[in-house]
Formats: sequence, structure tokens, C-alpha cells
Amino acid sequence: MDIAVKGTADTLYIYLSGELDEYNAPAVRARVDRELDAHAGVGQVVIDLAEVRFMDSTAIGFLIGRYKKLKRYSTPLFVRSVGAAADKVLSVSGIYTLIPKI
Amino acid sequence: MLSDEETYNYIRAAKQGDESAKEALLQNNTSLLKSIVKRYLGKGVEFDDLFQLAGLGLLKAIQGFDERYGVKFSTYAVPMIAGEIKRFMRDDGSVKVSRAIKYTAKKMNAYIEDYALKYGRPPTVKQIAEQFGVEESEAVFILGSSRMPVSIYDRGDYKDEDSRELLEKLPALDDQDDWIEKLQLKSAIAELPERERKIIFLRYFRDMTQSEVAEVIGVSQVQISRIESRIVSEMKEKLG
Amino acid sequence: MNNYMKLEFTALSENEPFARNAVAAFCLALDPSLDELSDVKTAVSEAVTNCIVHAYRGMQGKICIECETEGDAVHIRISDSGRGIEDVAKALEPFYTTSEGEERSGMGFTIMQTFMSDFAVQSEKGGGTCVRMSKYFGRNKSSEVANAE
Amino acid sequence: MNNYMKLEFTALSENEPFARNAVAAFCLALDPSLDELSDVKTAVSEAVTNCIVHAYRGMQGKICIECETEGDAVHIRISDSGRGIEDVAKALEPFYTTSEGEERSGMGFTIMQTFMSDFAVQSEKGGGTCVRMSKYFGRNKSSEVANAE
Ligand SMILES: Nc1ncnc2c1ncn2[C@@H]1O[C@H](COP(=O)(O)OP(=O)(O)OP(=O)(O)O)[C@@H](O)[C@H]1O
Ligand SMILES: Nc1ncnc2c1ncn2[C@@H]1O[C@H](COP(=O)(O)OP(=O)(O)OP(=O)(O)O)[C@@H](O)[C@H]1O
Ligand SMILES: [Mg+2]
Ligand SMILES: [Mg+2]
Repeated sequence: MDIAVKGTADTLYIYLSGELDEYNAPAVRARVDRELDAHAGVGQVVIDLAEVRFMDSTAIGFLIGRYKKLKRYSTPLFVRSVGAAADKVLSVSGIYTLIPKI
Repeated sequence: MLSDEETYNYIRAAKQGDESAKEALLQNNTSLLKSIVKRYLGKGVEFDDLFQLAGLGLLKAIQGFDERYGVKFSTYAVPMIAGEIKRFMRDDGSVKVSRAIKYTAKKMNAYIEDYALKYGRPPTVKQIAEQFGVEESEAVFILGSSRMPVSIYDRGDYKDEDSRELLEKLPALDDQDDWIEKLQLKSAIAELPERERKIIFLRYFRDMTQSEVAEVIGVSQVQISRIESRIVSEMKEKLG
Repeated sequence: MNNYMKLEFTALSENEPFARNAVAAFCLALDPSLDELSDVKTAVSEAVTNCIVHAYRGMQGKICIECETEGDAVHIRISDSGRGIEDVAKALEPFYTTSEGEERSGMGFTIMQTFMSDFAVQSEKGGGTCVRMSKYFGRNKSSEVANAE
Repeated sequence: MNNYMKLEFTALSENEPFARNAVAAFCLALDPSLDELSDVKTAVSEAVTNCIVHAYRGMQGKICIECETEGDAVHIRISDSGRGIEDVAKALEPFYTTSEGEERSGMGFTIMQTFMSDFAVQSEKGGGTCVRMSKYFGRNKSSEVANAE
């Protein structure tokens, strides 16, 4: 699982790539949270899933966890470039109402 | 086939530079060479080329062999012959698989995307395997391999170290969100017409098979399957 | 002739990708599409993760996956001998989870049900859990929806 | 902690690539090189082919592969409950084969021995066969050969 970040004063982009499952989640969670903390105060956060090849419900938990974390600071969270397989998992859970797809 | 003693005699002579001894060893080990070559066929290199490489490996084995190793010549020669072929088929066999897989997986995914754009549907596993000269099951494992360690790199230089302090002072989160989430799907189900709600309920909360539900509702299994697919995709739309 | 395989492995999360890929590779003979394969992988991943996370909760244990082909279908059985589920009906509800604190969403079973053609769970407190799922390949769901409309 | 997996499957030649690639995938955690992994795949392929071709000779049967990691090594055990080998020492000789007519060269066991770090066979007529092999990753074999030169 690779993570890349790109920050502007307004938006923090987090690019995930690889497989977001129970095996990878702990490390990804730690890395992403470190970035969220480092960029605290940013206007919005966008998680880009273009390169995510596999995800299961662990990813739902992961995204809701980040959503909650950001909610504390009233920072909205979005996802984008959701591939077909990931979209299926995320749609089933209705997560887009909390974390809109842009 | 040569006896061990005959083989050793030829090897001794060959090491002294006796060309006819080398020739004899090559001739008498054709079946050995063939049996190894056979195992590398179908990977894009012609039999004749593989056979030549195998011969080269055998000559190296002749040079390197010593009776004092206490093993049969053929046992010593097999890895040398295979090594010669493997070296040719791959640039660098000492490269870690993790790196090679990552590289191939990337190319495979690019191929899948291009193909889907062009034909409106993804390629089959067979097509992917053929395109990259690997077996289908290998393609599955390559595409699904996630043993790569997590890495991070920065795509920008925006950093705001000062705000971290502020963060820690903010109040903790209440659990309000939990049921916002739960509400979403439950209300989506509640909005369904009664028959559909019943189907979803039986299928998804009572783990009945489609046939069992069909019996309860009094329609065919195929109809249940269709209705179910439609409800699920409608709900997805609503929730998405 | 039906093909069969049984895979048993240590309940470690690092084995989870291995397990789902092995099942996917076993399904190849049924000529699945990439989408169908991805459904199977997701469902297997959910079931295996549940064994690791809930059944054994970090303790040692084994997970067993059996697969059998039948016509254009694969039947999959994933079982553990862990702590079991007290109230299966409740566990199947969307968003029901016993691990609130650990960023679980309680969607695992719902995903298995949605992604596979057939699904059933058997479990008893203290007696392990067994998930059975089937996938029928080559039956295009979206075209059926179109017909139904 | 050692990792472990056991894979059992129907003795069909179509399962041979599946089995060898599954073992390879299991070994990935030990970070093998391309050559090392290709050695393991070749050896597994030889052993599985022997089970299909010799142990069961086209009859129904099951093949079992067990793998265990230990440090930088993987230990592999491939067994069948087929006809067994009457004279193991003879079967191990290069070019010895009981299937002359079928383009078998009698090099399978030699390949397993030379491609793997450790190797042993156990068999009895009528009692099935069990091949044990180990591979130590990250210990450069070619440098050993080079030293020997
Ligand atoms: N193999 C199992 N052994 C014991 N309990 C289980 C097992 N599988 C599921 N459960 C129980 O059922 C509940 C629901 O499982 P489900 O997979 O739907 O959600 P989750 O695992 O809690 O969250 P998510 O899958 O979204 O990460 C779990 O919280 C757990 O209590
Ligand atoms: N699992 C097995 N069950 C019964 N007999 C076996 C088994 N494996 C090997 N043998 C016997 O040992 C002999 C030698 O095996 P080996 O793999 O070296 O050569 P082969 O299979 O005959 O030829 P090749 O492997 O080159 O195609 C076989 O011909 C067979 O008689
Ligand atoms: Mg779960
Ligand atoms: Mg053989």
C-alpha cells in the first residue's frame, strides 16, 4: 500500500494505492493520521482512490474513522476517482452520504 | 548412456582441452539437456535456442565438475544447465520478486484500463495472462499481491506544523455519527414497498436462499433474483 | 467432474491476501470475469478477516477454506473454531458490530450477502463459525435487471 | 512466529499451475528473488506432477501440500496416498523412470534435489509418497557454485 500526499493551503489530497484490507489498514491508518495532523486546519481533505485495487469493509471503517477525526475540526472529507470494485463496496454501506464522491 | 567411469574419463580429457571428449559428452547427454529444456518451453524462447543455452551450461558444468564432490555428474550439471537458461530468460534473476511483481502489476492494471476504455469491458484473465506471458493463476496472484510495505512520499511541500497544538485542545467526538450511518441503510429499506421489503428482509436478514424466498412470496426464483438485483441497485443509487 | 480444494492456514492478517487470491485462482476454471472474481475476493476477504478479528481476536488459530466447483458455480465454505457468534440474526444486520472501538463498520456480512449469489452462516457461542457462500459465474445480473424492467 | 498453510486438492493436472503459484504466493513473505521463487515453483511442479502421473495414474485422488516458514526458510511437504514407490533409491537416480513410453525423462527427483536446499522422499509400495523439501532464501547458491569452481 502506497500513500502520497499533496497539500495546498485549501485542500489536502491523499492518494492511496494498492489494497486497503485488514492486513494493510493499521499502517495506512497511522500514516494517513500523521498527515491529517500535520496538515490540520486545512479547508478540506480529499482521498483519491484511483490506484486502490482492492478493498473490503475494512476500508469503510477506515474512511468513517477519518471522517470522524476530521469532523472534530469541521473539516469536510471527500473521496474521488473511485474504481468500480471500490465503488461497489462503498455504495453498499451508504458511505457517500457522509463522505461525498467528487 | 555412459557409465560413471566413462563419464569421468571424458571429463578429465575435456578439461585438458580434448574437443572430441567434449563432443562425446554433449552427444551422450542430449536426453539430459532435452529433459531440462522441456521444462522451460512455452515461455517465448524456441527449443533450438534453449537447447544451445543448455549445451553451454553443460560445458560449464564439465569445467567445474570434480569427482571429489561425491555427486553424480548429472546432479551437478542440472543446476548449471538450468541456470544458463534462466539467466537468458531473465535479465536479472537476483531481483526480488516483490519488486518485479509491483512493476508487472502496474503494467497489468494499465493494460486493463486501456482495454476497458477501448472495448467497454475489462479483459478476461486469460487475455491478461496471454498479454504478459504468465499463467492465469500467476496473473491472479500478481494482480492481487499486496505484500509490499507501506511507503509514503510527499507530492507537495505544504506543511503547517503550528496547527497541531490547536488540534489537541478541541473537544472529543460524540457518538452521534454512528447512528447517522446506521439510519441511512435502515431508512432506505423502510422506504421500500412491502413486497420488496419482505424480499430483502428474508434474503438479507433471515439468510434464505432465493428459492426459499420464492416459495414464501409465491413467485419463481428467477423473479426473486431480478427483483432483488433491481432493489439492490436502486438502493445503491439512493445511498450513493 | 467437480474440482475441489481445501486451504488451511494460520489466522494471521498477512495471510488474508494470500487466501483470497488462492480462492480466486481456484475459480479460474469457471472462466469468471474480473468483476465476478473481484466479488469473490471481497467476500472471502470479509469472512477471513472476521475469523482473524472476531473469532480468534489476535489469539492463535486456524482458518479453513473449502471450495468446490459445480457446473458454473463455486461453493465456498470458510470456517474457524473460534469464539462463535451468540446471536447470528443480529450479527447479520447491517452496521451491527461488536468492535465499535476498532473502526469496524459492521458491514462485512452485508457485503458477503450482496456480492455472492448464495450465503448462509452457522455459528454457536464457543463453537466456531462457518460461512457458506456460492457464486454462479456467467449469469449477467445487470441484463436480468434490464429484462425485469 | 512461523507461518503455516495446508493445501489439499483433487489430483487433476489443471490444478498443477494453481498449486505451484499458491505455494509461490505463500513464500512471498520471505522476500525471495526471482530465481529462488522459480526454483521452488519448478520443484513443486515436479512433485505434484509425479503425484498425478505416477501415484494415481489418472485415477481419482487427493494431493496435499503443507508449507511452513521458519526464519528465512520454507519447508514444503507434498504427499499423496497413491501407489507408492517400491525402490526409492532407484527412483532417485537420474534418468530412472517407470514411464518410458510417455516422454518422461526420469529427471523429476534430480530437479527437486538440485533446485531446493534440502530434499527427502519417504514412500512405501501401496502406502503413498511424501516428498519433503526446504528452501533457504537469501543464501546465494550461485556464489557457492562459484566458490566450488
Ligand atoms: N467468525 C466470527 N467469529 C465470531 N464472531 C463473528 C465472526 N464473524 C462475525 N462475527 C460477529 O458478527 C459481527 C458482524 O460481523 P461483520 O463482518 O458484519 O461486521 P464487523 O466485522 O464487525 O465490521 P466490518 O466487517 O465492517 O469491519 C462482528 O462484529 C462479530 O461480533
Ligand atoms: N508420487 C509418486 N508415486 C509413485 N511413484 C512415484 C512418485 N513420484 C515418483 N515416482 C516414481 O519415481 C520415478 C522417478 O520419478 P521422476 O520424477 O524422477 O521421473 P519421471 O516422473 O519418471 O520423469 P520426469 O519427471 O522427468 O517427467 C517415476 O518414474 C515413478 O516410478
Ligand atoms: Mg467483518
Ligand atoms: Mg516426474
